[in-house]
Amino acid sequence: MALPLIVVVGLLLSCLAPTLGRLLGQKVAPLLALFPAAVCLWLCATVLPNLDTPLLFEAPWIPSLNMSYAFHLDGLSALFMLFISAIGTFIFMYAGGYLGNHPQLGRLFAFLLLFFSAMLGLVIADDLILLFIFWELTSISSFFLIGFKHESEEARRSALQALLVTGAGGLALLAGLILLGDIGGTYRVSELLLRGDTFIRHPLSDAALLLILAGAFTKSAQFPFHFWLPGAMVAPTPISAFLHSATMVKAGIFLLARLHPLLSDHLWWTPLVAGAGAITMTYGALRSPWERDLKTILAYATVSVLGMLTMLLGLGVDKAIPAFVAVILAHAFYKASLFMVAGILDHQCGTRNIDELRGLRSALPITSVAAGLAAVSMMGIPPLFGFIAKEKLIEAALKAEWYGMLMIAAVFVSAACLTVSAWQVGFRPFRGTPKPTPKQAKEGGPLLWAGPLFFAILPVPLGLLVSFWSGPFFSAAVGAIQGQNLEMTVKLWYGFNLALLMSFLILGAGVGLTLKRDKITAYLKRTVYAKWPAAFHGAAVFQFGLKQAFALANAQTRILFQDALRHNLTFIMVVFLGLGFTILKITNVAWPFNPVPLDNPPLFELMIGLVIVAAIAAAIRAQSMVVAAACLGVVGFAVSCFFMIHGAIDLAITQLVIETLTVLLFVLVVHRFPDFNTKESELRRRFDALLAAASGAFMTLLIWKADLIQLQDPISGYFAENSMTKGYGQNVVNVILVDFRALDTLGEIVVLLIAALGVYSLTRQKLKKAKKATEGGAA
Amino acid sequence: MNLLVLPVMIPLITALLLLFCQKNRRLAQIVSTIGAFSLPAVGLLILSRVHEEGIQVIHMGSWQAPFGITLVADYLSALMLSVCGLVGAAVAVFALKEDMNLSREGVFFPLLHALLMGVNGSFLAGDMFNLYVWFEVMLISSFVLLSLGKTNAQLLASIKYVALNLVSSAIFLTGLGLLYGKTGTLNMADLAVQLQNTESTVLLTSTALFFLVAFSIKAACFPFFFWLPPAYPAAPAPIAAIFSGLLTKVGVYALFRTFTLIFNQDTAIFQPILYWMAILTMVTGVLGAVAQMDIKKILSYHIISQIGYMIIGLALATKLALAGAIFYLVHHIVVKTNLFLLAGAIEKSGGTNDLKKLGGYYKGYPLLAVMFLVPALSLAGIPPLSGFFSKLFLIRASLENGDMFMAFMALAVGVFTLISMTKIWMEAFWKKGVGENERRPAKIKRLDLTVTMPIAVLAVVTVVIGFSAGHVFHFAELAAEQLIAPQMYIDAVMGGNAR
Amino acid sequence: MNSYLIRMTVPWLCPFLLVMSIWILLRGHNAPGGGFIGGLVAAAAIAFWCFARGVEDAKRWMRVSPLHLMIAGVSTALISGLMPMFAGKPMLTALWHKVEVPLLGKLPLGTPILFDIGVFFAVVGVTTSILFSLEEFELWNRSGPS
Amino acid sequence: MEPFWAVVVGIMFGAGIYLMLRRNLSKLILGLILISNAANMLIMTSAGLTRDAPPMIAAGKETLTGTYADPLPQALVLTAIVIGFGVLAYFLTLLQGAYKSNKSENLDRLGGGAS
Amino acid sequence: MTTIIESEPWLATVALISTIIILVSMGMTVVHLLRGPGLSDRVAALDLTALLLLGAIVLYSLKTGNPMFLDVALVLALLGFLSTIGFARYLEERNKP
Repeated sequence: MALPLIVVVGLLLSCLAPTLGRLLGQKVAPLLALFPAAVCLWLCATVLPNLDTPLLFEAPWIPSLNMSYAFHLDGLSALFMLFISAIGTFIFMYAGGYLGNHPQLGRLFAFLLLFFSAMLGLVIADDLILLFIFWELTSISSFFLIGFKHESEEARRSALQALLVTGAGGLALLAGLILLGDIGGTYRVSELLLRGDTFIRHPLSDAALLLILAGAFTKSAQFPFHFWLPGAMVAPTPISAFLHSATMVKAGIFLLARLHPLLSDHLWWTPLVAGAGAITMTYGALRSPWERDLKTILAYATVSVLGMLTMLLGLGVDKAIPAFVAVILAHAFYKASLFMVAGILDHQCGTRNIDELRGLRSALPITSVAAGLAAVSMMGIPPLFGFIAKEKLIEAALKAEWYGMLMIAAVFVSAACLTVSAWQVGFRPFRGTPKPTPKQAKEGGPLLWAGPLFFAILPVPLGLLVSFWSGPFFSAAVGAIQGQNLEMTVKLWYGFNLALLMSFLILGAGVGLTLKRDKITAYLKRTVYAKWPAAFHGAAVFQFGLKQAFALANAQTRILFQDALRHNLTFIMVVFLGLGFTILKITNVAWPFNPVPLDNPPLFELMIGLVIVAAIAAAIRAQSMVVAAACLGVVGFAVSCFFMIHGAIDLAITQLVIETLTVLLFVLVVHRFPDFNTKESELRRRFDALLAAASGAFMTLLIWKADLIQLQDPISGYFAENSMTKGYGQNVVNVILVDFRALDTLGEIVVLLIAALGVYSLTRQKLKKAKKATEGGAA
Repeated sequence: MNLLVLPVMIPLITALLLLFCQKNRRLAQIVSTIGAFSLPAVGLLILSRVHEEGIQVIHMGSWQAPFGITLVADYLSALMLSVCGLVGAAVAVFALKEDMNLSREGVFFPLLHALLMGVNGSFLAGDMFNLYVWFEVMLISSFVLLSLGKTNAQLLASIKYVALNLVSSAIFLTGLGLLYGKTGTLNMADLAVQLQNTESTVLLTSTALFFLVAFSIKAACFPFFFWLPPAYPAAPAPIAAIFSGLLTKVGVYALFRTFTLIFNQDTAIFQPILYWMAILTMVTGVLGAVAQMDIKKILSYHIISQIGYMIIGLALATKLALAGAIFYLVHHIVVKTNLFLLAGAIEKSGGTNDLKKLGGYYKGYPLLAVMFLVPALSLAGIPPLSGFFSKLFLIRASLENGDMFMAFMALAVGVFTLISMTKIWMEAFWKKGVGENERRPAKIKRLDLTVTMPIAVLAVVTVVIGFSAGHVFHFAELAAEQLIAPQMYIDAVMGGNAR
Repeated sequence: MNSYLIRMTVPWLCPFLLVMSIWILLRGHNAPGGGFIGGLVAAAAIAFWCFARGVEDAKRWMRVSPLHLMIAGVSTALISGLMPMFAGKPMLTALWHKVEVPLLGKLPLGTPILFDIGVFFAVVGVTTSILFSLEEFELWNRSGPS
Repeated sequence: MEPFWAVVVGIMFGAGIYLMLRRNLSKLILGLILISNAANMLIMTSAGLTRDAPPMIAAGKETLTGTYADPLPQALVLTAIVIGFGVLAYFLTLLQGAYKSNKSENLDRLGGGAS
Repeated sequence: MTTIIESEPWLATVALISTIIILVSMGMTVVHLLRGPGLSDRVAALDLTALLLLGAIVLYSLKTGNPMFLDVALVLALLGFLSTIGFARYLEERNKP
């Protein structure tokens, strides 16, 4: 019960947040931070000690579609939940300090809480569709959070970009999940994971895998979908720190980890996942250190680590999964801390450009400590937890079977570059002689520095005491990812081995790069960045694609949705007739027709028919409206005669009166219209004539053949029998109208009533307007 | 038994009463509101009756089934009645403050109720010609409603609308004539029986084409949708709202009814037609929407696109697909009406629907922003709102059919829907205010409770549909079951006295 | 119209036509005719008057506003349809009652007759209303500024 | 005689569609009127034509006997004619208004500005 | 049931002659209607068409022996006049300056 409750409470709080924000101002931050704190404490107190028995919850939802409200908390969920709620607690407080009394603070918290609950829901969902719902909720809340400074166009553009990339990926994911559910025959994740064999053999498994990977890669900013992430840095720093480095971007990673037991045996898993991960890792690391904006540096570093995590999941070696768990934890803590530091610098100094930030150690002492510690963890220097993560990573890379040397090289380069990034963010702004900044720098309140400090210090005990706490925790998490029960512990010190050597080599390379960083930057600016092919800027490609889509839409609308009514009509008729003749062709109407005997020389009928045809011809050729109207009158009279001789006397009379009234009204209205004969092109006229002939032929054909089919006696026999006995009327037509089918007649007079009302109101409207105009003109 | 008459008769009586008390505005408003609110109540009553006792039938004038006119309510009809009643009530409230502007002759409310009468009648009709009559009631009311107001654009749009709908009516009538000529009956259930037993479907297929085209014009499917984009944006807000919610849906309903009940033999021919119609409708509609810069125009093109989604249900014709389409129908009526009401609300407070001239609503009018978000995100298919589930069901249905292409198109169209919804959001809400609103965003004109209340209620309904998707889907499934197995319907109507 | 002849004929012709229309209405259940035809003939009579002597004159002659006439007509038809509901029968079920009429003997009178009368008035009201509206508009068109 | 009438009705449909595809508003209406007339005739024709036998029960008889024209299509057509008249009258008014405001009956210029 | 034409043979001859006359007139009237030249000619021709049609209906009624067709003739008589007046009004207005 606790599992859905957490999510629901979070959502409720999210609804309340705007009001609370308005009432309490800045104080809302620590108040709302109690929620993630409570979640974190609950987790530590009750869940972590009993990780070997997963928590379950299930309630019916849509049974016929196998959908249920199922939640499931195992080691993997616990891992994610732990750092989400821990970071959440401090981010909430930090956001209060960062934004102060911003008028939209309440709304920010609404979206933050929405995101937080969705993220928790995502990691504990045990139903594929439920999982997807939370997935999309994180995307949409990210959209609103990136667009927090919504009056700047850049923010709006980045928000849309992030939403579209993750949203499109999300839809692919949805298709993938549905396929997965259909293949596995269940939508319960925990049951599905046991059916890896059926999955691999299923013909649709390739499609499912690709779709799921598309979703995961877009969400986790894997190359080539990474570009939205640096763009998302326009958001206020608490948001970037929480969503775009520590938690949301890991949703894709989580998904891969969650489905790892099911998907990892697939033939394409390793090449796709490890490959994409390695490329992303290297790319991010290569981009990161040379940027000038603190947040951009961190963003590319995040991209790199996300690639690293993906690669670890894809490698398919035993050592990779513990490395994955270690890296994800280490990264969450140091990156959150560094991001918050970047935010403090921005907030207190007014700039994020590292060239303008110098010697801030004395102005911001606490921040500098936090930054330094976090950077050390990021560099992977013992005994911090970052060191353990890096060592595990190297171990896994050393074990990689798949393009082993390439993987090691990638890890080496990335880790070295990340060392530089860590230096640039964690040390550089605080060293040297102070430089004046746009704002006079001074330490902010505890709301600001508590978070970074906490997360900077945390890796120290985590690293030192790793062998004490890691046993059950790592066993549960790694076991959940690998889909088996296992026992393992992590130690700080494994003795001198290859991994340790590598680790130090990397550190050395990092130091070397750090020393030469300015030269490299200058070189890169001159060469690579200047000539960077446009296709490598994902954002540019994305914007280009978007523009093309708009152009396509415009062109389509211009061509298809013509203003002129007759073009529309032509299109409709062409399609209609096309379908009609196709159907006739398919159903093989027998040609030629059976000759029909002409009984009883129908002189009168022939005459009526000829009059109709002649009058129509005259109407088409008529040069003036009155002639056309008169011809119409003749057609009407002739039709009336047609009705009369075929026994429809009521009908004939009605037709006469109505036709006369129609013609009179027609003349009344139309006689003012000028230019009866607008010029038309010959081609157009011929085409229309052809169309008209085709439709006429189609109708003729149908009626002619319809005459030959009579499935049963018409129901009129009943009317003939009962109209006198039960309806007390000799005129069967009238009895049908007022008794058998009186509802039709009622509807019909309602139509008439409305038409008359319409005519009345329309003419009255015009008359009044005109009157007003003349009065206005007079006055 | 007479319960089934009420959805038709209550609007008619209300309309007549309103015409009687034209002079007394206050009284007219009260009568109209009471009339409008009784409709959803009756709808739900019928739904519960259908749930308890099965398909409801009334033989008008006590004339037995194939001979007289029958009104029938199955799950689909009852669902549609309830939702349309709800939407109608919301619009009736929304228009309370505006009816004076719409027509000084006091015909707005009577026409609104006449429209509802036609719509409800179409849902209940168990007789093809009766369906035609209800269509005409609905159409003529919509014609008149569309031209209420003052603008010239409205008149011009009306011409196209009326002309194309008259063509559709003529096609419908022609089809009816051919159908009667062949079967000698008009009752839908009886038609179904006749056509089930016949082997000579050769020409019935071509007759079915007439109905397909006629209803597709009403439903605004590809390529019969030309009347829609000019007509809806030109209409005043409440009218556009009620149109968007109801008119095209009646066409969709009619397609569902006829092609599951009567013309269900020629699947080999009509399934591919419907399939491509669905896809092209979705795609062309959404591309049209992307190209627009006016809220109402965007929404209008979206209607087309979403009709395509509903047709998917019919094209796939599995139980899940039909249920998904019905769910979509319900969701779409609520959401689309709400969005048009919102467009009206924005127009009222900002004076325009042009996105280039709007802005600053997020800052200046957060309440409206929240109320916009719910239906807009729902339309774009963001979970856990109703739109997500409707898309989910349809995509699941197409994937279960092994139809990757359809699923892909549905998803891709979803992305474009998202683009155009966020466009409205970003331009009208996030962007800085334009002109006066830029300096004083908090001074954006506030709206009356009669305007915001219906929007809020419909937004809540959207949320409720989303959160109780299971229950709503259950009903959609029951409705789909009845559509899949028309024998139930036939038995209920014919009552065992099949000829 | 300027023709004196026509202007003077119409007041004689039209009442006759109205009487005829009512006759057509009432016999409609048993012979060609009925509410629609009767109503249309009556409307034609009024159209005569309107064409010959102008809208205003026709309105005066009619005394009742066509709008009221059509609303009353639809209401009558509706009421005749609703009556059986109070007898617990489906709507629009015909209720018949044989009435002794002095000269004609026993005549069946029933709700369908009432329904037909409603149709008659509705048709008369609608047709004349449309005619009058368009005529007035046209008159204004002719006189007023373009 | 149905084939003969089938041809006539076909011609009416064709002519109606041809007229509707012209540029003039007045021709659009002419076309619509023709098409609705054609549809009405089609209903009668397709249901089967019977000459000179109105469905009237002779005085003193209980039921219709012998051959008689099918009364149901007649009732349908009657309804359709009347409905068509109402709608057409409204349409005419609409056109009058549109013409009045725009001074043009060229359909291509009366687009409504969809896009 | 025998129609009056069958019982009275001379009537058949009269009917035949009348039919021919009406047919010929009808043809001439239609030509008049189409060729004009003036509008008033056409309106007169329309009026005449209605009258001829009326005659034809009466003859038809005679031929079939069904008096119900006379109802149609009655209404046609009325309406022919109405439409003539309607057109005439238009002509009148048109001839005004």
